[in-house]
Amino acid sequence: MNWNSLLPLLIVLSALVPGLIIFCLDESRRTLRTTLNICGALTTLVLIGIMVSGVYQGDLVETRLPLLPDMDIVLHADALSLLFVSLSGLLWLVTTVYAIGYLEDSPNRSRFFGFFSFCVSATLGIALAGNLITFLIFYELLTLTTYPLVVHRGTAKSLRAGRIYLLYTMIGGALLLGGVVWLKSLAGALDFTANGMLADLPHLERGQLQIIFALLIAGLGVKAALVPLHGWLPVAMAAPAPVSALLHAVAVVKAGAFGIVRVVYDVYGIDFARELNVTPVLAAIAAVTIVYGSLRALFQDDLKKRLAYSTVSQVSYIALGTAIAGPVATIGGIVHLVHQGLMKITLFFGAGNLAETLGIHKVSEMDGVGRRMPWTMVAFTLAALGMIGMPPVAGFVSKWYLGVGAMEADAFWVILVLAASSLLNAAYFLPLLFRAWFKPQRGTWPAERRFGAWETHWMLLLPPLITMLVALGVGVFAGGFASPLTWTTLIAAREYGLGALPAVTPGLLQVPLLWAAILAPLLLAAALAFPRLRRRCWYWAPWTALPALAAAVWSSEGQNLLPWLFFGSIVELDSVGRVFLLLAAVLWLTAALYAREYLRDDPQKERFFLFFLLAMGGNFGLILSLDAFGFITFFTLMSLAAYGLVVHTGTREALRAGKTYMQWVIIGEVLLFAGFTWLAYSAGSSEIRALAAAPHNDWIFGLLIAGFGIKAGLLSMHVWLPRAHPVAPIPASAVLSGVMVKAGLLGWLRFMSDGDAAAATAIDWGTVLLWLGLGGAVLAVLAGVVQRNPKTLLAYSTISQMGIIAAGFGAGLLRPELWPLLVPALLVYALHHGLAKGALFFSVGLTAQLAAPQRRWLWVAVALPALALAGLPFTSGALAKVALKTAVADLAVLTAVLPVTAIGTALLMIRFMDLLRQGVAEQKAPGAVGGFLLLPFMMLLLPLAGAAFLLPEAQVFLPALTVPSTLWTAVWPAAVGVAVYLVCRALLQKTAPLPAGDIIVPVEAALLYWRRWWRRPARPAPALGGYRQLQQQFARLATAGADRSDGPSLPLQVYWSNPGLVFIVVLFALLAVTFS
Amino acid sequence: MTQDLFYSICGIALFGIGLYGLLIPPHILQKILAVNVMGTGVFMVLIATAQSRAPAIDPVPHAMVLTGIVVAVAGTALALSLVCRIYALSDDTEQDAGR
Amino acid sequence: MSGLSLPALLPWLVGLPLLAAAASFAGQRWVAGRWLNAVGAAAQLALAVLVLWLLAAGDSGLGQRYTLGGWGAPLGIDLYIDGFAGLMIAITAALGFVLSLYSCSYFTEPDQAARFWPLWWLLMVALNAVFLAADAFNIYVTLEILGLAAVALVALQGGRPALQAALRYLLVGLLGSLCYLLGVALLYRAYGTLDLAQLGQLVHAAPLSWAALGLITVGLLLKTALLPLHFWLPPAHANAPAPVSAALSALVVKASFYLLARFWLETLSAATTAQGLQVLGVLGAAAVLVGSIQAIRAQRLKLIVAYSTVAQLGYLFLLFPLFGRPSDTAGLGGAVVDAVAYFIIAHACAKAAMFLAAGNIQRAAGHDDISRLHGIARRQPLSLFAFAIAGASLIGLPPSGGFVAKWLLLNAAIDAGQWWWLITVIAGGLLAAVYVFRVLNLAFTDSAEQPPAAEAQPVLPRLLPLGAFALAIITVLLGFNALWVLEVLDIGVPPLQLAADGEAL
Amino acid sequence: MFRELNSNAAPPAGLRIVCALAIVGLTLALIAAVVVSGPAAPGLQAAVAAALPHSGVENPVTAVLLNFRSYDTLLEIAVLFVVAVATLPLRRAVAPQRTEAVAVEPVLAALVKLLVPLVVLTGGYLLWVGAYAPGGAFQAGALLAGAGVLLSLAGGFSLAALPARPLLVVGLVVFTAVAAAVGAITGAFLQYPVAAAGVLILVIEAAATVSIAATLLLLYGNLAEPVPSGPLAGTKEPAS
Repeated sequence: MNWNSLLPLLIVLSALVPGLIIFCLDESRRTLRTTLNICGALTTLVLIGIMVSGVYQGDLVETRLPLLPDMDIVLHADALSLLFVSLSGLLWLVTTVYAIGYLEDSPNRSRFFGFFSFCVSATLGIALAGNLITFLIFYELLTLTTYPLVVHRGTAKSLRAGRIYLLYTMIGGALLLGGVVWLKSLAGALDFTANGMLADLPHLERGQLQIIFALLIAGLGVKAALVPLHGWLPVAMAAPAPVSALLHAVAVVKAGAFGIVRVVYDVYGIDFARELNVTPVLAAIAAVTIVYGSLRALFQDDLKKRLAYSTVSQVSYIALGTAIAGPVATIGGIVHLVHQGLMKITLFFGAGNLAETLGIHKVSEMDGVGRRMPWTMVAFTLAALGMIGMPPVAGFVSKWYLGVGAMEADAFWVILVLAASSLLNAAYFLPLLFRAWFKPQRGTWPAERRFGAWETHWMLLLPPLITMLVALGVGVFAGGFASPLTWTTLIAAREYGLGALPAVTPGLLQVPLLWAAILAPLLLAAALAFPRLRRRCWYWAPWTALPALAAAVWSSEGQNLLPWLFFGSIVELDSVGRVFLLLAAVLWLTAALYAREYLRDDPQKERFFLFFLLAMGGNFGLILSLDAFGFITFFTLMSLAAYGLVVHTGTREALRAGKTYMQWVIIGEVLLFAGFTWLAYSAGSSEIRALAAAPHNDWIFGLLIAGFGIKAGLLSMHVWLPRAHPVAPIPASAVLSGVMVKAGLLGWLRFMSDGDAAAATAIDWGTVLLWLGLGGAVLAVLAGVVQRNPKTLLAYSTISQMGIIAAGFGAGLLRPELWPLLVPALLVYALHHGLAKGALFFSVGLTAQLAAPQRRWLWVAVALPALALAGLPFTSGALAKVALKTAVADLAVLTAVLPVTAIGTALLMIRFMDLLRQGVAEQKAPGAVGGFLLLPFMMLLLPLAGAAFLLPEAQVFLPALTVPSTLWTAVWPAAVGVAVYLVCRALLQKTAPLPAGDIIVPVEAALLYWRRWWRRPARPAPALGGYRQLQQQFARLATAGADRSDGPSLPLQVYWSNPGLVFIVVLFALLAVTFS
Repeated sequence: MTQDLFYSICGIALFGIGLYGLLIPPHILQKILAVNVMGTGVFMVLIATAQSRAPAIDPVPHAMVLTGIVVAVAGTALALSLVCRIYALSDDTEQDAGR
Repeated sequence: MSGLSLPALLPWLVGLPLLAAAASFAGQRWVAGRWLNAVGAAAQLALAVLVLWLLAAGDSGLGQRYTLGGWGAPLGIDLYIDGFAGLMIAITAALGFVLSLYSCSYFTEPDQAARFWPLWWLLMVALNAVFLAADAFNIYVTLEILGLAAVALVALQGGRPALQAALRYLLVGLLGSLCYLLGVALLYRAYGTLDLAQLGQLVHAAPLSWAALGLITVGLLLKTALLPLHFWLPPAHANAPAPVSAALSALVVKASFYLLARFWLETLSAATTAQGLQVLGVLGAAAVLVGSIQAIRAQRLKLIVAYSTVAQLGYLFLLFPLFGRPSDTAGLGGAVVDAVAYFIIAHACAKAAMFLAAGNIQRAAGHDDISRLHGIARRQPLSLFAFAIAGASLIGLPPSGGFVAKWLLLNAAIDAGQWWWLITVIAGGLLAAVYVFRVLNLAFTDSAEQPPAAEAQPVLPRLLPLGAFALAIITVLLGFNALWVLEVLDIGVPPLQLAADGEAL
Repeated sequence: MFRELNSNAAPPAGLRIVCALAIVGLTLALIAAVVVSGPAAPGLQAAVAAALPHSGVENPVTAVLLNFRSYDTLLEIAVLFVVAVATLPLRRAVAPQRTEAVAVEPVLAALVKLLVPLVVLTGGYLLWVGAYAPGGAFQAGALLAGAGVLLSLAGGFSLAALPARPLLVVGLVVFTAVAAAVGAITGAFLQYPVAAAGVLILVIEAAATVSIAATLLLLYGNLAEPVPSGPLAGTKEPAS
């Protein structure tokens, strides 16, 4: 028995032996028990390490013990088993530390830790199983050893949970046994072979194999919590936290999923399974589970139950990944095995900490817990974001691969499922985070316990942090050497017999200044997190924008390639990027300076600057990164951070606006995610230039236009903008309108400006965009004029200007040959609008702040950006309008509408100045501080005037500026605008202002009405008697289930009381799509 | 109808009667007696078989019967002793009246 | 072979315990006499192992025959041993040894011990005699000893329920024996010989053979307590002292099943009908289900274990429908017999461990009513752990012998193409899980009310839980290497016949 | 007296009739089987006759019982031994309540003095004649037991006084010892050397008679003697 054949057995025993010893210890021997536990876990990890290195050198590591004449117990270490073994080993160590802390002084701990190590040895056995019989043996052993853990507390509730758990798992085990015996009698030895061993057995009869497959999957499905068999999971929450963490993240649930992977790949073989057409059924069940699990999680008030249902849905990703036949989807499925484990165990540790230190069990009790236990909640938040699929945490990676894999197997409905589940995940995770961070603490904690300096016992705090860091690291360094992703690609290559991996290219850093620009604000934001540094470093916020400014002005072209970051991140400055970076740098700098003065005495200023800096970092990253993963990561970072700015003031109005903003951000994220995965499949790589060049079909165009349209405030998707911008503090609104909105344009330019890419589309997206843009431009003016609040007016003005830019972009799509002239025009226009809008927002702030005497000559200062925006000659506005006009000269419809928009803008500007004059803007006590606000305002005017002209792109349009005809075309719209305003000024004063967010208001009203109708008291209607009871029963269920507080109830989270109803609707939708 | 056939039939009939006596009547003593009746029934069949070749008697069935009788006695003795002990336990309340 | 010839040892298998019985009965005065019995049991075990080793070492692969008194088959009585019998003797000796050790510290009062040991040895005599028997009438006498000794042991503790159960057991035993005797009488009338091997050749399908087969079957079914005739077993096994009920469930009921198997599949196989085999199978399946359900509903711990015996016996009867060998060959061989034999061994160890554990719990708590046994885990942790492991084997969970047996049975069922037995076996496993875990919950319920005062609890001698735990460990070990056991089982199947019907050894 | 022992009253009439019919049917079937099967097979008398000269006894039944199928007889004695052990405690635990003062009927006393010796004599004769004509250990044992019963009835003799233990076990021990010794000599267990067969059989029969008599007396003593009051001494009453 040489070393290699002994190693797997040693690993399984290294978990078993401490268990046996611990059983014999009596309760008082705490130290001995703890040391035994810890060193047991460590030895296992060391052995796993040795085995991994062994396998890497390619020698066979296998233990074979004879059991019956033609059947023996095989423990074999291949790539797949190594992945699961190392996951189990790591998480066991962490969970042991956590369990020791958690069960500090509870009774019969020897029994607990004894069974705990048995359970892990069973999991290791499952991971290392070399054939189906060994797998079955350890699978049943797992049931036996986890039962005592579930009923550990001995209360009636946990006993009931134990009974139900046993009922399910026993039946599962019996089905599996039946299947395995039947298969063995048909196919003889059941050793796992690379791409399935049933494929090459000729005489097997299909019908039987399908029934056997059904039996096996049903048996495994119980533990993998597929829909009809998932009942035990939420009930098993009665177990103590380390057990539910172990059960959900590592042992039981993963064993089921791992089993499905083994059966589909190593027993049946993926193509044979597809030939038997059993995998589509599995995929359907997995999809149904994903959606159903998320739906049920929506209505759970108990925190651990919500996490349990989330597990039910997340584990089915693995099943879905395996069922969609394709190497990329396999990678997605298997890597999710690791990622979900890491993220979910962090969530459970967090839940356990809340329960143990503050006695919180309900979601409704979680208000303000972020302040009381910051570090635990940070870990919880990151893990939750990972579960939703937000980059850069691990969850995104697996969802990305699943999406691309689905495209590869042209199963479009999978994208629908992924999108739906991401939305639902957001729907049930974000309220938690909102409560923890943004809601004040209500009353005292149910059962608070103090643990000295730290927020909780160090053994309870350390594990979640470790697992969170690993989850983050696995996501961020996904392309890295030892990351699970690379490992899984190795597995998939083995399963599909593909060629070797793409060679890992070395990293090169041509322009380090670019990374400096991105990292400066992020590092300062990180510094803000530490209380001691917080008081001093918010003051340096503005200087973090300097590297970006320097990069925009002086840095040369060049590419920074980091293969180990994300999927191989590329940070590069190209011509388009330079203009955006210049605009962003200037605006962020001035806004930061302005904010420093504006919020000098605001108590929450550190929190504001935290979000401000994160948004700034996100914005710079977004502009500079040229790889899809990086682009989405920074895009999401900017969007989420902006939420913090929107709800900064904390008024009801701000919170409502924030809710709407977050809903639309999430929808935008999901649309972009779908578009990108589709694009990535057709492009074959995640590098943006390749994506841009790849053929775009209708779906891709639609998704990208909508995704970026939400950010750019395109008509029908602009509703959040007029609500969010006004409520934010002045500097934030300036940045929101000036720069963040431009991200949408940047997205369009990056992904869709390639002419021949649009060849494969049936719909003429150019005209769609053109008309949406123009429509937006005109309607926004009408809505803006009637506004009372100047900031809302400016928001509508932004929508109108962005409408014009969108129309311009639409023109480019219509006539690709216009691009060389059109891109510079759009860039100039964007720069001009950004700077002007920023200045206007500052001016609103100034009028409120400045003392009466200084206000007089302020009008001169305010007039300049307003007139520039209106397009008066010799201003940047004129230059921008001329550039756009010359670029789209031969498009009749556009040249006709442009002057109308010019009139509209002029009208808006006059109205704005009139509102300012009436001093309607909110009155702040004019203090001496006003002077310092002036400085950033002045700094903004200079580039507004000069920069527009100095731009290289603008040089080509300069001569056209001085031609008399352009002078006239610039003047008359302004004059007409002024005239129209003077005429109908009286009318405007009287009309009531249109509520912000215009078209969304009726939709929300409809939803509110429908909700009230749904829960109105029952009237005795004999005909509908049955239906009425049913509906009333739903109502009772809803009030009991959903929490009543005014948390940000997303319109999506309409209180349909019975998930079943929704579930059926979704089910039909899915089925319809599948079979269409 | 040879002699041994007749006795065999009688034996089997006795066996049946004993069986009835064992299964139906509730009283324990009747059951024990019935067992003995069944025993004799079987022994009669054996004896009949031994006599089947009239003049030459087959000693083996006889030996079997002898052994059978001893075993039957043993069984009945054990049954009766059990019955006595049960009676002793169940009746100890009004024991003082009796002897 | 070494100087010792195997056949020479066979009579000693019966003679040794007989002498031990006499010695233990005579020598009750000595205080330490009890431990001598343990030594005797060790000697018995050594003898059985030696016999088994010689049997396995024997290259002929055929059963060994020993003529008592030198008179040969029809006249005299022979002793015959093959793989199946050898294994049964080995398991009897092994369990006998462990249970003897257990009994040494279980029966402390001199009077009870005085009566227990001789009866215990006579039980051993009877068991060995049954497994070695090759003569029809001899089987009657051995069955009788077995029955009477068992009844005497059940009645040992003299409680009213125990005595009534013993009486009912005795009556059933006598009825069974008499039916069997009548069957033998009819056979003797029809074929004129009592030796099983010769009967095997002579028997042909005739009304008398069917009558004899029917009577013998009813007789043995009564003793094996198959479903309709099982009413006597639960009270008898539940009220007997722990080591006795362990021996009863593990060995005594198996002996009559062993005989039934010998008659149906070997001696009178010519007279058997396919429908008869199926009926036995169906009764077995019914026994599994009904037994388990009654076990689930039982309130007393030992009653649960007793009903579980009724259920597990049902599995054994699946041997008959699955036994696919043509009826003319002698010797019990083939995959099905391996499975059932392994099941007997696994069940014997597991059930013995369970009864000992139940006995410990009853003695520690003073009663065995489940609803009042809450805090037991703290007082008898090792016993409850043994009960858990044994329960796992009954359910058929992997690390145990039960799993291997269940696996072999399922395999045999599928090979025989009768897949419906598959459902019975799996359903039986699930039902077993219900009543096993119903008991195991005791370990986790922290009794709300105060456990009875310390002094009221008798402190059990160390040996009692250890005995139960030892048997449980044997069950688990059986789960790991089944190869050796299966090889021994194949001895006795004459290779020449095998070659003829192409059966894989 | 024993009616309350079986609480279950007689089963309902319907069941009794059905059961009766079933039993009648079974009996008739057996009878038919026997009738149909015609004459019995020849049986073993020829073999016994052939082997009788070597058995050491003339009476074929005794030859079969004690030589050809001696193993059965050995087990038979074991059966008796089982029952003896099973009913043992009552005798030891019972304090001999019968005091000498009980008046002994004069007629019975005289009869006993006359009969007992005769009975013992006939028992011995029966034992010896077993080798040549029907008789043997069991019949002799029964007679001796009868004598014992007579004595106990007459009151002059208390069964408790009997040295039960050695008497009960002597039959079994002697039989096994002889069998083993013979096995060592002739190579097969229970195979008597032809010459000494008769003597050995007689020795075995004698020992058996003693044991049988003791056992039967014990059984009678157990049933006849007054049953002790209260739970049996020495039996630990598990609270059921």
